[in-house]
Amino acid sequence: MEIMDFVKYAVYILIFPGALFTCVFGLWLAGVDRKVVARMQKRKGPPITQPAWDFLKLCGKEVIVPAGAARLMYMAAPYVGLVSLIVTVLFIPIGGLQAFSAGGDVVVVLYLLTIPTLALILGGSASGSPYAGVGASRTMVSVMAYELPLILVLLAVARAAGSHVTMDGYSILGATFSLEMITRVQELIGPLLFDWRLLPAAVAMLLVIPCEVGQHPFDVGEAETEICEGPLAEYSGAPLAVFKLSHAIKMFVMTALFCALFLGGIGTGMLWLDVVLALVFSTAVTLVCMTLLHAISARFRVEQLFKFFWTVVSGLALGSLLLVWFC
Amino acid sequence: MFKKLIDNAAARSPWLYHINAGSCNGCDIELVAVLTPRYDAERLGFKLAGTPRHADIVVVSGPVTVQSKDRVLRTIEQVPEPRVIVTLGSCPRSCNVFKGSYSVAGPLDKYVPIDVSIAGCAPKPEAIIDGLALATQILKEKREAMK
Amino acid sequence: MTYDVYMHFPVIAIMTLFVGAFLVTLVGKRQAARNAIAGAAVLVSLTLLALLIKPVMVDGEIIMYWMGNWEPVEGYAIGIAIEVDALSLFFGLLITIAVACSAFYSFQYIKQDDARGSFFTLYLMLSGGVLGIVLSGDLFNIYVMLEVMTFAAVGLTAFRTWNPNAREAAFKYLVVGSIGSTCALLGTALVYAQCHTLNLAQISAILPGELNPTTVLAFALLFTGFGCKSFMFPFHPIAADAHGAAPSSVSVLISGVFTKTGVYGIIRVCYFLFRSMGLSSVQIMLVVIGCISMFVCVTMALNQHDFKRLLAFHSISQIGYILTSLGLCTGLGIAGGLYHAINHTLFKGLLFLTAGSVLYATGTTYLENLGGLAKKMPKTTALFLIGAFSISGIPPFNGFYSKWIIYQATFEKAAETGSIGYALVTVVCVVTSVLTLASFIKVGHSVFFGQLRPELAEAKDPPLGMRIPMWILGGLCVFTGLFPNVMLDYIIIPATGAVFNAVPYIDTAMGEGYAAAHLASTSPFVTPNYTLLGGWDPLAWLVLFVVVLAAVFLCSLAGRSNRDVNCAPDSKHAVFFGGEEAQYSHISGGDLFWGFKHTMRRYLGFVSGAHTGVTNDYVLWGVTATAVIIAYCFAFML
Amino acid sequence: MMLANYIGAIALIVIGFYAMIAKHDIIKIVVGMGLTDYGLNLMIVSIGFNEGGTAPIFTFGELVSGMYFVDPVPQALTLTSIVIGACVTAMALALCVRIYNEYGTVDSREIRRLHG
Repeated sequence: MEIMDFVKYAVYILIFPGALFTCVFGLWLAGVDRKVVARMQKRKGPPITQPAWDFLKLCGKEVIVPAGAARLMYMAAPYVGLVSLIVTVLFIPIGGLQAFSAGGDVVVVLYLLTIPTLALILGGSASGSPYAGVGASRTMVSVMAYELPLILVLLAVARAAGSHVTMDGYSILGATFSLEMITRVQELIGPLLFDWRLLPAAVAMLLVIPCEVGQHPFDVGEAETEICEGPLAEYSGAPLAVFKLSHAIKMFVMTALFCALFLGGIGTGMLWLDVVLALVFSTAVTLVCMTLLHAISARFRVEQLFKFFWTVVSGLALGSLLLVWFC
Repeated sequence: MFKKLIDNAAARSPWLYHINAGSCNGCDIELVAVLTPRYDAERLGFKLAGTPRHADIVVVSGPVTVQSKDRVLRTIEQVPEPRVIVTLGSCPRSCNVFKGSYSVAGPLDKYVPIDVSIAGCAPKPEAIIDGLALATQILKEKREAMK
Repeated sequence: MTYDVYMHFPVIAIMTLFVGAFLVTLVGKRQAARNAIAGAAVLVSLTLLALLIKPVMVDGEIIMYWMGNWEPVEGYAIGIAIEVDALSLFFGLLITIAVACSAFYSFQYIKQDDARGSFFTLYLMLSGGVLGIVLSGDLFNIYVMLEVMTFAAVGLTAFRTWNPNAREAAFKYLVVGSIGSTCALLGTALVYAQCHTLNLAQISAILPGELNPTTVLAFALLFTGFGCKSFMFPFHPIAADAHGAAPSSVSVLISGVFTKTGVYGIIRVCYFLFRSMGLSSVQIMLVVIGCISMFVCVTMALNQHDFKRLLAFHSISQIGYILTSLGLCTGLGIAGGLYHAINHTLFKGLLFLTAGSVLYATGTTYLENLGGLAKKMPKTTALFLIGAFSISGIPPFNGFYSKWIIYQATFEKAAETGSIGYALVTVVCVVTSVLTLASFIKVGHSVFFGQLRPELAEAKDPPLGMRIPMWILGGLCVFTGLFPNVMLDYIIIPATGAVFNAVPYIDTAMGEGYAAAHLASTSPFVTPNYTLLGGWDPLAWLVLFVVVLAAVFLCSLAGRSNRDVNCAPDSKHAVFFGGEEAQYSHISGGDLFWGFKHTMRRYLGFVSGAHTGVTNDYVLWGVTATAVIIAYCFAFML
Repeated sequence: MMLANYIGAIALIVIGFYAMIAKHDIIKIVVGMGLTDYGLNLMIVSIGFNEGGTAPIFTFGELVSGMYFVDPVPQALTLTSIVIGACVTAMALALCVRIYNEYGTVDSREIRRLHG
């Protein structure tokens, strides 16, 4: 039994939904994104495997560590970011499959998600490049910008789901921070996306996702046309590849989180089918919130972004929280 | 097998870094045209990189003026191996109509070996794509030769 | 009594420190002897308190000691009592740990100062005073110790003769601090007028149940008095000045320890003496003050240009967390607040010590004059990162766990009471946490990362004697983060239980059955409830480590193939500068976060402008706050 | 009778706070702190006062029934408080001297290097 458990967790961590699967699926998602953007611009677009090729190519490139860099931080940052993303995936239920549950895992996920960004900022800052300094500063501003609406969305969902949960060890009296509970509630009452009170929150979340991922039009920190990809300016070779991979995985993590929060509980009863369904939803959300926005909009300036998130998006999320609370 | 995969990848995901070494902007506009929907170089994996650290292919246009010479060379040096240097248009190769000017330090091959040279003033997008496709092959060979 | 031997430990722990203070003066100029005495004193008191963990925390005993064996006569406790329950011991432990680490750090650190002779006298007085407050069972003694502590702290703030700001900071501190002392003393006197006793246990038995105007006034005054000592919102500017000007090892004490006595006092006043936390008005007062402290100070911190001043504002911001959490009056809330209190002592101590190391190595803590120290001081950088991650609540470190509990507690309270206000408190907590992260990124970028300033090329890590205390604090940060269950079981939950249930405390002091005879209800006034605590699945942790290990392995593989990478300062390895020759162009702290600062410029300008630095203004804030709190208490508590 | 004491005490405290808020001379601020202290001491002693009580000292042969003391504890508190107040004043004045040496002024509006 012990060994079986161990094997089970090893599979969770290393293969599904852990390291191997997230990498592959993330890269695939990034490929789909690029392809669809191209199609929307009436281009043929790169093959869907393109991000994977990029990753492999970067692995084969020379690694240049700038003379002024703090070497250890510079080299370790991308790997730390990657690890924390993989750990995050383990806490998010994908079609009812959640590798680990920590009772209050909404907060755990919220905090784990800051680590990759933090790694990006510190890695960039350790490289000693002025572009990276500007990029780190801007990335941090975008973190400050999206964190407020994100927590409001999470609270709204926690409240909405919690009001259907009765006391059973995890949650009491109308609020739950457990993603497992949130998905289980949705099995009973249907996806929260179709709850009219949570619609503004869902829209806010759809806007938060590209900002968290650092995707156009919210990629102020990595603006390649202005500040040479910001924190990544000095990175080359394998560390850069890992950063690009993290970026791709983040797309998957955020969309999976969206699915868990708003589209959970749609299931057939068969686990594998549910998982596949969740992945399909994940892709769909990516297409809506990232690809579409990417193709139709120009980049925000950093202070516009901050204002946008603290007024419009937070307003939506707060409205949702108020609705959930009082209706 | 892994090494082979990476070697193949080198040819399939070339990232460009474009340096304007005193060009008249004609070639630069053609290079941008290559990325537009009509020609869409991205379908071959091409992408414009923001910094030389990310680049595989350095595209230099312009006759390498005295002012830009050091900067061009420094930037080229900062591109990690394997790298391919492509000259865009006639200027970097022959200085074109600017030859003999007091302010021109070119042609580029006085300073660094050039792998692919795309001729024309300015070269047609088809020619540029052809040249870049050649460059990816060279890139792959260089990658295979590493280590 | 079963624990006869233990009975003497607390008083010896306090006395050792005071005796040490005088011995240090006696040995005069001999540096080694001074250090030996100070080190022995702090270690003895640390050991004595650590030995009390078993009886107090595990077995639930309460250690009672009557000075001069003057026990209560006919139900009146006139003698001076030292009473140690789990709450006192909790604070005592975190105090002695911080004091010990900081003392050993000081041995090296103050070598360059000129008035070394009096340093440890004041230092041990301060430690003794602080320890006296938390272990004492007598309200007036608490006041006296408060004064001893304030006095020593003022002396230590002004200690650096070469620091031009030190006297100014000390003066402001003394003046504004005197408001707090005045309030505390007046409150004590009023309590005495009501109860005719100064013994905490007896007061808490007699006082509650009859909230008349005098007791409400006494409550408001005591609350303000201890609030001032914890530097809560309107009293915070002096803290920033004092932390910034004092030597770093003293800042550790002021920030990590001194403020905790204020928190301890607030717990004792609100939960014990007046048992007023059941009133939702008091809960709201604490939570509102906590939230304002938290948010205002973190935004102030983002604006700072001095490493230590920035840390100082963060101290108050973290105190805001603690007060908010304590104000919830739920089991989870208290547990979170206490956990955050111990975590704050650990990581803020660590951060102040790293700031001290930077000052030691470079001679400045001004952010704009630093940069790129990670190459020269890798060990300090690692320690700084541990501290910064802890305070920003990055998962494996301790700040995360306590913040997690606090979020859950606030949101649970919101769900329980159905009031959306508490949900917004959760939001404020999270936003503050993000801003905290941002300001530590600012420090990290402008001090340790980025480009190395040419004139800092000689900087190097501090000597081993300074690094060991830092590693101990860093290790404890990691430990309390990784093994929260150990902390909860042995330290936090006993202390939380002690907060809620005053009956054993009263009965130990006044004799069995005293509480039952005097208290209206002897039941604990809220049953602690830890349901949502959940906790990390240890297995998840194991797994996390496996993944991390795998990643490190990957990292080392990647590193090996590039071991021969040449890092020579040639143009290939120079920083990309748009083709130009690389020059010194560090993005310094003041330039960071433009988007945020620009959007919030009105607010930031207002807050920053309000901290005028004029003593009178700060006194005005303090007096106004006192008046407002008194008015509030009269309006909503009667 | 005690009312006068309380009014006096509160008046002293208020005057002290007024001096600390409104006077820009740092010496006057210290004086304000002192005044607050005295007001406080007066308040505490008054709290312990019993109309017609004698001094809380045992003297031989003078104890008669029906006689009572004033409460001795507040007096002890006051003594301690006076000592502390004196120390604080001394410390504050010492700091004032040093501040004057450094800043060349005792105007609190100019002693604000630490601000913002």
